[in-house]
Amino acid sequence: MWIFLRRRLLTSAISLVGVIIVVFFLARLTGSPANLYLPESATQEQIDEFNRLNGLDQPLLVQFWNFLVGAVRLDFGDSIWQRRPALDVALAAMPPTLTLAGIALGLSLVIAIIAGSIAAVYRFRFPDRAISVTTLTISSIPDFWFALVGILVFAVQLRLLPTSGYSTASAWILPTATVMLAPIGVLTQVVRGAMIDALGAGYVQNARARGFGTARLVARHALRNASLPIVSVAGDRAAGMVNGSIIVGSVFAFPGIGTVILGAVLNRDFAVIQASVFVVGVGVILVNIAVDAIYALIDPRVRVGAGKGK
Amino acid sequence: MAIDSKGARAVLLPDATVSRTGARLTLHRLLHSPSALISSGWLTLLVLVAVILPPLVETAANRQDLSLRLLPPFSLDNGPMFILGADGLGRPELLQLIVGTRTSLLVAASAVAIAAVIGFAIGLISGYFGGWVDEVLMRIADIMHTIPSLLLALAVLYVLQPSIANLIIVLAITRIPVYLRVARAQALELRERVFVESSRAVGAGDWRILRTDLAPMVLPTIRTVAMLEVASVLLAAAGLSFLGIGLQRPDVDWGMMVADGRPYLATAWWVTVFPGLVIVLTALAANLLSNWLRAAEDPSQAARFIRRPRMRKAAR
Amino acid sequence: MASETHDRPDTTEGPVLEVTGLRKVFEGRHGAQTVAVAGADFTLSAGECLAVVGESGSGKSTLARSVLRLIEPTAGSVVYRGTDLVGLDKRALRRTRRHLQMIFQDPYASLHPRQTVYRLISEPWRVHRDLMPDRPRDRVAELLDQVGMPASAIDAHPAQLSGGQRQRVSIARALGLKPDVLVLDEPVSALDVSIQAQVITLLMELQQELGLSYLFISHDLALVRLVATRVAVMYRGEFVEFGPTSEIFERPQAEYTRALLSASPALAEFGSGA
Amino acid sequence: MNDRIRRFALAALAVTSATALLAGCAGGDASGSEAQDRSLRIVLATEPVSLDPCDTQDAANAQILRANVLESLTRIDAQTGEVVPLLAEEWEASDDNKTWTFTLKEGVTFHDGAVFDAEAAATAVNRVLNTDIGCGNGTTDQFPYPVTTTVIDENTLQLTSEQPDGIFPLRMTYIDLASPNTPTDAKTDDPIGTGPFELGEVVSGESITLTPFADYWGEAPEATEVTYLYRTEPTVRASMITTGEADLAVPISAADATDDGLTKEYSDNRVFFLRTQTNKPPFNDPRVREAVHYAIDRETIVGALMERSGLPYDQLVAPTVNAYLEGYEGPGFDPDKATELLDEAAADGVAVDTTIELVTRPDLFPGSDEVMQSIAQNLTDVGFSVQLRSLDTDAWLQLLRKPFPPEQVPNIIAISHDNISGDASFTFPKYVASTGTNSTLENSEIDALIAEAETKSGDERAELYQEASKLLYDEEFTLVPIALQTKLLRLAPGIDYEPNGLTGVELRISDITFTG
Repeated sequence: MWIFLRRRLLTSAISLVGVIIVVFFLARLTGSPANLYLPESATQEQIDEFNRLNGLDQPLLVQFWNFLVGAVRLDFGDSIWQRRPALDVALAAMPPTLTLAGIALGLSLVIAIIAGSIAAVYRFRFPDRAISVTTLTISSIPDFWFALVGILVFAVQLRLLPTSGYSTASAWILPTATVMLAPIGVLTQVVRGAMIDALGAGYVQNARARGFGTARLVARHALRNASLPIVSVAGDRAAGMVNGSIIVGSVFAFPGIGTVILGAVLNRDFAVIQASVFVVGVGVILVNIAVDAIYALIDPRVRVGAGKGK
Repeated sequence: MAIDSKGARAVLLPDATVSRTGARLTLHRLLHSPSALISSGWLTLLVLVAVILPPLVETAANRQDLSLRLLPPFSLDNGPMFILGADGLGRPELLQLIVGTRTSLLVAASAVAIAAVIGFAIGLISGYFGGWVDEVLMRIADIMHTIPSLLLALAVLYVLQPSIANLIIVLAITRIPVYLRVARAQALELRERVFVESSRAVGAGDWRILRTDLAPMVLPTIRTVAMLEVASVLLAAAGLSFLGIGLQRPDVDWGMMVADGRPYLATAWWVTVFPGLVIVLTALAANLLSNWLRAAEDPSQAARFIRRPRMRKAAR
Repeated sequence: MASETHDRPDTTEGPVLEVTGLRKVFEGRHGAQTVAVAGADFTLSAGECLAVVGESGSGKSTLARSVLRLIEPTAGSVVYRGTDLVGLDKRALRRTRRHLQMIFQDPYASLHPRQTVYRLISEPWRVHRDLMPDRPRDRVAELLDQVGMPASAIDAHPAQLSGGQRQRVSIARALGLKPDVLVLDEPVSALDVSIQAQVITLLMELQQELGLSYLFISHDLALVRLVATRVAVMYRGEFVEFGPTSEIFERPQAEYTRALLSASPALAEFGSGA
Repeated sequence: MNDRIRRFALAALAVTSATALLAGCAGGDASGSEAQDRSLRIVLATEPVSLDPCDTQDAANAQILRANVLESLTRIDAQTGEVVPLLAEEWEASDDNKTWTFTLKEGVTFHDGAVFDAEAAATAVNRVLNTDIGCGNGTTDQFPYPVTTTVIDENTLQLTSEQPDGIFPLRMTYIDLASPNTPTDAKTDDPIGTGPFELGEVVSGESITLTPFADYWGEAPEATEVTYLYRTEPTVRASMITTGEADLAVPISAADATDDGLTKEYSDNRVFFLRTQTNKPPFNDPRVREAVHYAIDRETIVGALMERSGLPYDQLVAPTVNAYLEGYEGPGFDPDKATELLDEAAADGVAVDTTIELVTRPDLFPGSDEVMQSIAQNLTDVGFSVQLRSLDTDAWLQLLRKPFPPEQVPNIIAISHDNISGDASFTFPKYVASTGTNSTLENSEIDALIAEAETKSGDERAELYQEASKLLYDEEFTLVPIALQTKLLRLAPGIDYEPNGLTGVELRISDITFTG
């Protein structure tokens, strides 16, 4: 287990280094912060001066080297706009993001497990069809559209919820719902499929023969068996929620990492882009390792390492 | 007991009626699933619309008439092309949708196809060969997965210019890892199968095994995932439009129509609702079809469609 | 019952296959080593059926695969008519290996589920292009007939065939390459008992018709006694006993062989029936 | 059209007096309302990027701190456009307009208790003008010539400009004076000024709160606490008023305007215009540029698409700016004339069919995308071959600024330019003079007029700029004005505020009153 973990951390670290290298050059392909930072009428001299002050006049490889030297010590440089360490900017955005992703994923899972199980039990019959069509329709709604319509309906028309913000509990409802749109369809389908397999398995049928009720059967036996694929898809979705939070951030003014990345990209705040991607990368790695750990917990037969390829 | 080596001659199993070819079988199954039938009908209709109509209506679709700005729908006073109302510049919503259909389908289909082909090929190779090839390819996939698609989109659209082709590139690159993972996981499992060993025993080389043994087994899954991805790509393209880094006029796709109509959400619902509805319906159709394909491919669920007299369990 | 076969005279014309010091060691995760085959030496003559018996896990299947270099042997040589398979590069190996074919234990797993019978049987010719018949479809029909399958099965998928039929297709597929040696890895153990007999009969007929040499891997002593000319008894990767079939069954030397024989109810039944 | 503009200006003035009255009344019973918790929630589009006292000029940073937390020596009277005293009591210029002597207000203290005197003022001015910390205020744009500070006595500060500068007191509105305890070698997140409010809690990404400063030298504002929130989507900002989540939303888009009197217009002297690339064919031919003027149907486009957020317009600067030409009317909409001009130019061998790029950016102003699409259609209709390109702000800026790469496709770039201070020197040298970083024009006559104007003040200065305007409009046609932009804000019931020309950069809490 420890050897596996070490190996896992090592390969993940390689990926992470790769990511920040790619992001370093990708970000610099998008121009320079000088234009945006300086007034419209800035002269070339002012732009040059700005670049000199921020080390952007050096050859790209020198900049890259400086970046690497800093990154090794977890120093990604300062945000050009906020003048504080970029890593702080990125880290400050993580708690809201993680909370939102956690709540949204948890709720999606609960809904998916209930809906997927019902669909599996009544498969090919009306409840199954209704659940499939409903959850897939939900997942087919463009998230920004849902977010804006949600505000108009629930906040402006019905006055049930605040439009935006994140300091009150009710303000979290619309952002959470928005982030939940995409995963709910997939998760329900995965639960349904896994449950159908699990319900067909021999020992579950035995249990059924012994007179276990369907609900008990589903809850006690099938679900446990179906949990592997569910966990793995849920893990994948957790990583994908960062992208969803860009939309949520921009509509609801939700101060998550998505908002930070969007702002940093639009403002060419290279240090923040790099730090944010690093932080997200670490998050994704941790989620993946957690998924493997859950795998091992749920099913000791799964030899970690031989399991899910990453 | 008489042992006759030819004893098996007469006992081909009852469903070995091989007259029904794959395509006909699929069609037959399709006719028995209303949701799949309606979904494929809708998608076919869209494809037909996308292929035939845009050249005919493009000029009219892009003609602005500010006197018809935000014309409400369901009125024939200004001609049938304004049946779905007009957008903020007085362009007929219906014709915009038709032109957008072509772009949206082109973008979604191309991005999905490119991503699927590349992800499929790399995933197969990665999973089959394993070892350092796999390590390297998977690390690259991880990198692609972690880079924010927004940054990638902005970089590509900044260096190149915004165009349909570049939008396709961006979307394709960001979706490759999906197929790569699926293909790799299957290849990893398939390469241990006895039929692969059997192929090796008759002398097949690695590439041949990849091509004839592994690829046909992975392809159905890729196809299923690809249908599912059509929906994701449509939504991703719309998201880019919303963030202002999607397509540019005069090109138009559904996502752009929704994004453009957002100032009028409260005052002129039709500007966003119609394209939004088309996105939802199309994504839903693709999703349902993908589900159905998966079920049709899965032997444990296939019974549903081919009504075998009995099911056999693999003897193991 | 064709019970006389084990007394069939040895038709040796010099060995087809000479295996010397064949050894396979699996490397574990932490440098742990598992010796699957400890060093096998044997020869296989033309038309001979050499059986390797042993419990599951004794290394029989590894031996079979090592002989064909489907897994890379750790040491030793496998000389087929003067060519050592072990030293060959990939291309030469594939060329030589067509003379040595293998029938796998599980016909449900060894046939590609998405290929038709025609495709399955003709596939090897696409690899060895020089063997491609002028009219492949006719040749496939011929092969099917040779293994006792109706020509109508030519477009069937494996899923539409029974286990016995599938194994026949496997055999036809191997025969298509006109091999000298067939390595049969428990060829019937996955089949129903009644079907087992049919397939074994077919194999024996083919051996006689085509003069094939068999390396017959099995745990089924009754079967081995029926088909083999010589028997090697394998235990934990080593040959503990090796000799003509009658000797092994009638005068087993090794303790393990005796235990194996007494533990086989089928054999006791068979013996009493004889 | 001119009528409408005049009406607009008059309305602004009328409202002014009303506001003054209201403010007076409100001030009267301030004691009575003290018991009430008069907190204000203001929703802005973006979070300030910097809270440093020397970055307040950037529109994104301006609305919170200026006039509320930080004050300057002088300020612009929003109604008259005059420069009036704030922390300075009065000032005096030397004969050569180089040395300016300011007499400072007494009895003013900073939030941290530091006393405001000439020494403190000099430190603050120097922090903005003479340090290397990269201040957004005090750029060469605002201070073209180096400035030195001399403390004469406790309440007298002398500032010397290297070159004669007729509008020095106006320039001083750009310098917000921070406490002498503010670090001078680095930016700070803790702006300490002399304003009626102190910076309270700052929750990054969420809100900023201001609390009243008990020792404020002037009259205390009505509001007892101000919370600023940020929402990117204009619809969300407007919705927050409807739902009661905010008391003031600024700005909102025309689509969200209400006609209940709670949506108010204000101008930040912003003009939306197009710049043709005069240095490149086909735009090096004035006829082609003139054709652009005739091609665009300003009345229809602005009327239909910008609604309350704009008026069709013919000049480069707003009526309150000194380069404004009274009574001037532009070429107007005449597509036939445009086609005619193009044909004429084509006959003389000008490549009028060259594909030109119409360059804009999505956030130029709310709804700008649609306006630009309409303009593109207008241009196409008269025979231009136009490709609309909506660029990321960075890419847009690269096309806006010199140096223009020679291989660049000829373009028309959309610009939305504000001139809050009312002096043409914040517009002309940049967009019109041949040395201007954003100018494609080369006209030595205009250059000379601008250069001369810079050294003059008052009417003389205005006349020179107006002359330059005339040349620009009648001969060069380089810049194509489209609309005088107005912005909209929305108030919650019970809140009153009359926006003015400065609202875009300076939202004075003192001007906000509670009517409920």
